[in-house]
Amino acid sequence: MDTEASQAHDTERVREFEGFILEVDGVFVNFGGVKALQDVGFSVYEGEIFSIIGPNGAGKTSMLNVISGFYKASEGTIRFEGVDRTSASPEQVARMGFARTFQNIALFKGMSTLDNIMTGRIVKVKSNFLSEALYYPARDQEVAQREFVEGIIDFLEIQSIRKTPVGKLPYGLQKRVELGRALAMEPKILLLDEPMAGMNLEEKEDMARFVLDVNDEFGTTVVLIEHDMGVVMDISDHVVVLDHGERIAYGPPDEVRTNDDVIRAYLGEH
Amino acid sequence: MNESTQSSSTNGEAIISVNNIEVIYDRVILVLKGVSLEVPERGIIALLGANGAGKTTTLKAISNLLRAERGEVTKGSIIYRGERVDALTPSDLVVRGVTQVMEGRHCFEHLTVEENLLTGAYTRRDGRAAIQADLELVYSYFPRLKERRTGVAGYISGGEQQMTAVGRALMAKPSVILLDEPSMGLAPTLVEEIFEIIKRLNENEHVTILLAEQNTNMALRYSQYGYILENGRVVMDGNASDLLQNEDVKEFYLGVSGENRKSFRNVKHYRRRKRWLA
Amino acid sequence: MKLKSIVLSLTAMVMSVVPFSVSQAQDMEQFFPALVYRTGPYAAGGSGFFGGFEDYLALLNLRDGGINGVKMVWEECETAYNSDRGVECYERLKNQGEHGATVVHPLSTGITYRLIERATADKIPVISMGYGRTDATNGKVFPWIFPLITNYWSQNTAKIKYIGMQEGGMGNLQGKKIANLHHESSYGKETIPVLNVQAEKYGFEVKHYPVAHPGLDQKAAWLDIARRYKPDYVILRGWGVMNPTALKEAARVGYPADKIVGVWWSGAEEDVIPAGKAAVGYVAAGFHPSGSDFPVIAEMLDIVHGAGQGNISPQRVGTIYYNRGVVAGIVTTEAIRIAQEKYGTKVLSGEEMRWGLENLSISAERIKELGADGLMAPLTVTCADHEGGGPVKFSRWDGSKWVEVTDWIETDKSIVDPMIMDSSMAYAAEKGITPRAGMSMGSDCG
Amino acid sequence: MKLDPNLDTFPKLLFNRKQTTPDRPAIREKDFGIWQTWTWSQVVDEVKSLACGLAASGFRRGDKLAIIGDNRPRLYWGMAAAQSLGGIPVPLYQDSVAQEMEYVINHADIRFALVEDQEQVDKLLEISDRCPKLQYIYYDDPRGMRHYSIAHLESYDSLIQEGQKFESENPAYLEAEVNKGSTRDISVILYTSGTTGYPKGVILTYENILITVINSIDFDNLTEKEECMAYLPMAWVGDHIFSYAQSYVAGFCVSCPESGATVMHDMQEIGPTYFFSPPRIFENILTTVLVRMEDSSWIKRKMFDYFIRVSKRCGIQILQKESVGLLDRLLYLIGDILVYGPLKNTMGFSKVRIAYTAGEAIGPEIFEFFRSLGINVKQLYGQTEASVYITVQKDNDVQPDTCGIPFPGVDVRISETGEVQYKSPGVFQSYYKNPEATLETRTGDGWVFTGDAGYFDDAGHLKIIDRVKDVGRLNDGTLFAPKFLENKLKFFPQIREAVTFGDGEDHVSAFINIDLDAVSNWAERKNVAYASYQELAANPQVYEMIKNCIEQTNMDLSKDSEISGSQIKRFLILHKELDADDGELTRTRKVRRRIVLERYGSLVEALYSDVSNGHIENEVTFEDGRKGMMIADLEIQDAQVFDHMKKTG
Amino acid sequence: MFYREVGQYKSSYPADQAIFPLTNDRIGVILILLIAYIWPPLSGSQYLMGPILTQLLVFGLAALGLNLLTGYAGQVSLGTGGFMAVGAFGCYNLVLRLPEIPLVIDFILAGLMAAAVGVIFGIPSLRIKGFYLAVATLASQFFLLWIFDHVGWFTNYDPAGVASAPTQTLFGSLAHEGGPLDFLAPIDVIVSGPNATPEAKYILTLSVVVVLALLAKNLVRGMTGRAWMAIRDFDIAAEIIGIRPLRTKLLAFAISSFYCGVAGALYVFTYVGNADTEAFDLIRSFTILFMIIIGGLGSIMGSFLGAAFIVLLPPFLNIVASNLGEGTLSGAALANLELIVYGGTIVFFLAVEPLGFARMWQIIKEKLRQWPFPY
Repeated sequence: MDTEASQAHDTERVREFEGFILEVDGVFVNFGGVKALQDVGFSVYEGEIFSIIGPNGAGKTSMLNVISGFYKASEGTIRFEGVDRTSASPEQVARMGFARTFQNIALFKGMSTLDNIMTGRIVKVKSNFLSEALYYPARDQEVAQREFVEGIIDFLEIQSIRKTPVGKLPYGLQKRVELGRALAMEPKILLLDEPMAGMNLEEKEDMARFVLDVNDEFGTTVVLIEHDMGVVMDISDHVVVLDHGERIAYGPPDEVRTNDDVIRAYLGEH
Repeated sequence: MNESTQSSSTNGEAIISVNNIEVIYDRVILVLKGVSLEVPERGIIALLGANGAGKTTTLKAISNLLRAERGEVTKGSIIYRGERVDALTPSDLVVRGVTQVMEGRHCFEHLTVEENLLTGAYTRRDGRAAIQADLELVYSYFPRLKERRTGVAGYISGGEQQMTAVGRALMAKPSVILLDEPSMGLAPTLVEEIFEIIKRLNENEHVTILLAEQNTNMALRYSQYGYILENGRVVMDGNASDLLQNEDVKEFYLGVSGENRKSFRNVKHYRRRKRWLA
Repeated sequence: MKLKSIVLSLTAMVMSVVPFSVSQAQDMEQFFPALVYRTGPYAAGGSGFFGGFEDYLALLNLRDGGINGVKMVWEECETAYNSDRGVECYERLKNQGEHGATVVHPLSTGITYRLIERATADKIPVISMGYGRTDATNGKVFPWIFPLITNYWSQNTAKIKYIGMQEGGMGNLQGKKIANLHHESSYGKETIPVLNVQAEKYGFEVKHYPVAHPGLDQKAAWLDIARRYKPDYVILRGWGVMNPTALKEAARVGYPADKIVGVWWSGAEEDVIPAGKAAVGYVAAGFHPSGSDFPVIAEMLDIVHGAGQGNISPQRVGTIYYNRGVVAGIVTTEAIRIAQEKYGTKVLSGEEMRWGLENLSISAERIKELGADGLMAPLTVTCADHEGGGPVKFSRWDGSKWVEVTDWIETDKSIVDPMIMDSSMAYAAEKGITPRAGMSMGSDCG
Repeated sequence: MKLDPNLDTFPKLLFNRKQTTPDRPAIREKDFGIWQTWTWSQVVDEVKSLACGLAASGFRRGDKLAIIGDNRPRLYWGMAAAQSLGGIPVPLYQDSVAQEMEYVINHADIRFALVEDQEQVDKLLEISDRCPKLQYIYYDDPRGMRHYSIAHLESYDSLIQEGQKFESENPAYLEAEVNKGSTRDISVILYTSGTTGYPKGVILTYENILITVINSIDFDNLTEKEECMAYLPMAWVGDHIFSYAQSYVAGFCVSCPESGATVMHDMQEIGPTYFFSPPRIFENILTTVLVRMEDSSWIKRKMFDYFIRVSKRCGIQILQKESVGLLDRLLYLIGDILVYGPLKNTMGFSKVRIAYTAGEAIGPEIFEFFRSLGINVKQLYGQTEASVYITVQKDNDVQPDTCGIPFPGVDVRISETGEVQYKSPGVFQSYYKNPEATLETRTGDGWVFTGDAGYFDDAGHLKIIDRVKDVGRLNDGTLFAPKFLENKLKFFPQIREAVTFGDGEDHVSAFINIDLDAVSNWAERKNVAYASYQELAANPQVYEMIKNCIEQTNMDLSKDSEISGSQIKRFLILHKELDADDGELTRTRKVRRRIVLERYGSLVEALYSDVSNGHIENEVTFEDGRKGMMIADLEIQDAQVFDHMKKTG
Repeated sequence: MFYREVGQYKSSYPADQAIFPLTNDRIGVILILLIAYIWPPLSGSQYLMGPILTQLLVFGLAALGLNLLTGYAGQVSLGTGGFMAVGAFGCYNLVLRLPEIPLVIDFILAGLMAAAVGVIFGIPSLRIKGFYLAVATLASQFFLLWIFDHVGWFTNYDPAGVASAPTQTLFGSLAHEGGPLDFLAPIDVIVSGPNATPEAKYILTLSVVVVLALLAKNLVRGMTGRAWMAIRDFDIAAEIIGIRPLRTKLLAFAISSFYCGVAGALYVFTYVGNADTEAFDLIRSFTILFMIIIGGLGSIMGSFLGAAFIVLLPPFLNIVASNLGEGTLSGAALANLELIVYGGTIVFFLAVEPLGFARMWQIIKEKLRQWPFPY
């Protein structure tokens, strides 16, 4: 079905970006002697889709953990919108406008889909427990959050599982709910740790669709770790490749794809 | 959609046969509906399908791990070497030679790689020497693990964890390994490596393997026969080579439409897909 | 059958909740709730006491056809020595019988405390014989509570007197050290003030050692007592398993048993037998002795147990707790007799029973008549004095039985009475209670 | 009947609602987790802006607006907006593939389309080269449409904005256009998916629809308090009448489900009082009920069976307020608490006051099952060409095997050939651009030929046997009414579809489609292993079971002298479900006999020879339009025929 | 079976978010409340109102408090008894020393005292979890009771360390003649002390519990509850979405302790009439923990179901046993039989439904909704 519409996508592939939203500069991370990251640096343009790839153990998740404040960089700086935030705590990072998902799904298993996504609104809520206990003062606030969250539920097409406890959902849907929770935070940067791991083609297509839509419709910058080269090459604007805690390549997908170091360390012969 | 031969056409007798099982979770949620499959001795059999289709549940039904999750097999039977295994505990099954490698690796994070491997030999009663020999055997398949033998499992990479989990299963000297998503979260080179090892294990050690995989392409390349699950039912089965050629499988599971691979950028919001069963 | 009884019980539970219980007794029946405890660490006390109490009531029924034709009936309710369940049992049973419960023996200081206001409101006398709230002796402030025979404080003065006797006179107490090893509960803490007062008066030193429920862990306390404090005497104010434990711990740290003086809740066979040799020589107070030689107890073995209606295994008949139950039975039923003299032969209400108790007087002759000579001391209760002024006796465990080592020792009212007065008046003030007429003890209440 | 000239078109009726019942709910849609509700006054405002938007784009009197999508409030408003401007809405079946749409769009000279989402847009774009007249496409749901930079492809929202602008510039325009509307104007063109050939566009005027609808509201005492679900295709006349026309006239609220998959659940939430459905839905519900009951515990099944027997005995009498014994009444009351009430609750039927089934004959047992539960289901015989109503059953005067009495204002006659013919105020004007077909169907004096064979019974109720052209004779002269037989077979929950043959043959034979839900459930209980539909269909035990069903039918048939000869002698179970995508069924799921004969000719041949096996090889279409080949060998079995009472001579 | 959900559609979020969205449930709750308010006082049975219902309500409230902390926020505590004691002795001292404050206000103040203490003992929860936290809270249990045992001021120097509830009216001096709320005088009944009627005490307890349970429900279905559950289910993920662990955990301790404190105050004032530290010992803390385990973690209703089970089963068994054994079994055997059955019943229910009565109730409800279908 090759119409003008799908060509419209393709012409979009090379996009122009203005400034950097996130600058990682010379970051080192050590765990009791193990060097997880060594002098890694890269910059993410505002509004782009940025992928971090590399073999298992290359330090991709460590990188994400440094960005989201779980790990402290022993050296180097991380600037967000030009401001140094290297030593912020995870909760402060969240309030700055970062949201992330986890490789192994970090949902609140005892809660429903709706409640899980609602928790994402906590950063946006100004209410206190007294008014909540009395309910009526807090009701408008609660309804306003619900309306926002329903928009996300509709966006992610998870209406039918709205009130299902997430523990009972299949893996692919859980991933989607986790994305929903991150979106509920209205982040400026969305960090996704292997959003398509363990998914079949159909689910990967859906997830890719959502990532593109988030990027397009909300202008959210997306930083993702992913192993599926098809996805990475199709949707990223820039890719950084890590191996053994070091950066071995950086650039647009097509450049990275043909880089010899990358092929040797990661892609293998095909 | 060609009508393929009905019976599993692989070498050897069925070592595991699952007959028409139905699984209900929490007493109310029906997950598997009449799933039947046969695993021939020394075969590699792939269980394919979307998330939530029931692959993991099927594996857990065989290894009897369902009860821990409030699930139960309410209908049908599971036969291993001519014996009904429904009433056995998971550890009984390990003793009898059926070991499961769970999805998401599940290593003991605080133990070293070697300690992790040794826990796999827990049920064995054939002496230290034999166990030591098998440890070396595992290291011969996974030289990476030998390098990392003293590393704490929580700090090794995902691929190494996956290898540790498979290695640990091997330590029980199983005749059947139920392998859940071995490729999940692994880099392309590693995926290939793991599947190669699985193949060699199958060929050299005569281990029968039942594999649940999302990575349809890989799974079908390394297995002899495949079952496709949808909504808790087997909707299609056949020789791996046939399935690889099947247009529907190509379209829905391999991402190949006509000649070209579809770009992820051009995915539509709606889907007009054939479902074998509603 | 089981189902039927469950249905019956459910019905009973529902019925007990329905406003008017419709038990129409054909005979005249005087009803007693029995807040028994047969399980838990204090089971020996609960089962022994109510065994004796119920056996005595049964004796009256079997031998005499009750009191002047009024049958004694009772119903047990298991409290497990738990105060909340005690309240529950009390509430469950208080309305049974023609006029409700005649009198309640809570047999637990904790439950007694929880019942003080309830029973007062319900107009049901509470007999806390040898336990409970000491200042309730002041009947003007506590009209419905009867710590009959002797209260804790009285007992404690007797105990100091006994120690004084051992030391060759009260004057010799000067400079002595006494350790008060007590159960950490309202029961255990009750005697701390009176000991402090006496310490000041006689010039001895006292140190209090609390032991947490159930009392199995006393190692630290005994180490401190034996190694550091080195007292001349130890007062053991224990309960249940705390007692044998204390004796064993004492033996372990080498503290002599004969320097340990127990209260009457530490002086039963069940308290010493488990301690074995460690208990030999230990002395405990009592307001009645053990033994089954008393005619009344012999009769109970003969008539009640002979008819297979015993409420306890015959082996335990004559033990301390059993005999305490018998004494409780005697004082209770004697009060009924006295009340019947005033109100006629009928089932008494709580108020009538209280009159009986406030006019209770059991003379030595009457005790003899009852076949209880030596089992209890004479007593006279008044509306102001709910104790009745009973003396205390001390016995020594010889390894197989309790041997009396003293005669009745009178308690020291001069110490106790003002304390009771102060304490009860403070309570009255806090509660806004106006004491019944006559401010001094012993005067008429009107 | 004379219509009030101020209320003689739908736009006039709608705008009047803003005066009469402005704050009552007009339409609801489950969206964002709750039922979004619009009052009549809000609807009027929306329709105004929408109409002005269309006007701004150049939509003029006589223009056609294609409406494509699931039941959505905005699509319904699109119809009203088009009518306001004197245009004609043409609703299309939303699950048609692009090629099917191409014909209608070209045939109806459609210039504007209002569609639901990207899926429909893509279909239209696919055929846009071949549909030169189609100029403007508006879509409701902007999802995925961000990068479609195509001229005249705009969102609904932007259309509304245009409209608001237009409205402020031309405040009197719309009112004038509405007032120009006359009751003789074309209200709507509905394409019927005829069993043969291209679809035909049925032209209905406001007068056609309004008079019929006013009569129907009177007939059933419909009020503005009814609750009704809009879940059937908007292109179908039934939905147009029930969810649009009647709602505007009676003023009741229509609820649109969240999606096709959630209809049953949404229906349970809404609790319609007025419900309309083809027999298929009732069949499906009954099958689901029976299947789910099979999984129940033993004691619940016993209880269910017992009370269903009670309801069979006296339920209908109680519904029709006839006298029933005290014991039965009591048992029915208990049954209502234990079974009927909960059942109606889970089905969403608790509040149903009037329910209709039409479009096809319903199995009498199915029909009576629902009636005996206390649900007032009635049958209706109608056609697009009649604005639906031809005959209808009156409350408390319901026979399971008839279609009731002629509807008020409708004359019905039976021709010499046995064909049912009618004449009514609702009779269509003509088929759009198809005078030959119009002439074939309607006489000059307004009588319409239905093509159905039927007769009136003694009570004056119409009985439909079959299509006139389908009624045939066996070689021995016995009457052969295929649909009659097929409906009998389809009553068995295991049988989803049946096609019978026999005209000009010596005996009757049948194709059977098993019902997957029912049979797979049975298979699981019996431990019958199967991997696919084909395998299940070929299973010998399944054959045995179907054979039993057929023999039971034969036994039934043997009791009736007229049709005793048409017992089914040979049958086979098809390896695939008959599918609308392959043209074997109409979009309303009627069997296209001719196409089935064409596609399965070899199997029919085999049925009438001695072989016990039929080979078939044919092309199938998947849902996304791709084609594939399907090859199968099917077993043919003989069923026992009961020969007592066989027609002599 | 009894559910008729047809026609119950929600057209607004407030309606969808109602505590009981189903009409059937709403009617059920209203009926239960009506019965709870009307029947016991009408029956006049002190046994029903006192040891049965008031006890149930008081411990149900304490269990609810613990459930907020443990079931919702995931912080294990063994300090319930201690926090109840703070409320009990705190309220006692307030009434004793500031008699002009209305009792209801005293309850709130006592709860606030307990909350303050709870916050202090909740501080370790920032660094430790699970068993370790349980041990830390155990320390609070010992420490608090030791204080109340050894500082005579708290019990007004009562020789036995017993605090007994003085006579108090509902609004106290506020409703006295000339007081700011004197129009309330007609309903200003005596609610504590020996002269309070069982009806007054029961109704007051019920009202306090109903109000607090409603507030708790509102809390747990709002952002606070979600933050708690987030911390409980996955603390790292909670942090990453911007939940402040410190604030959230301490708030849970504070609110939980508030509930326990009020329960302690009710225990003294409307249930028993007096209390010593024995009433709030470690066994009490454990008993309340059992209540929420048996009743169901993370369920308001479960707290009360669990309390009902623990509080009512022993007397019920006792009555059963005494009916069963009349003349056949000795009293001791019966008493022990009761214990065996009690323990056995707990084990049975936990084996059948390890997630507690609340979960069992949910399943039953779901079955009733699906009736006659199995799923």
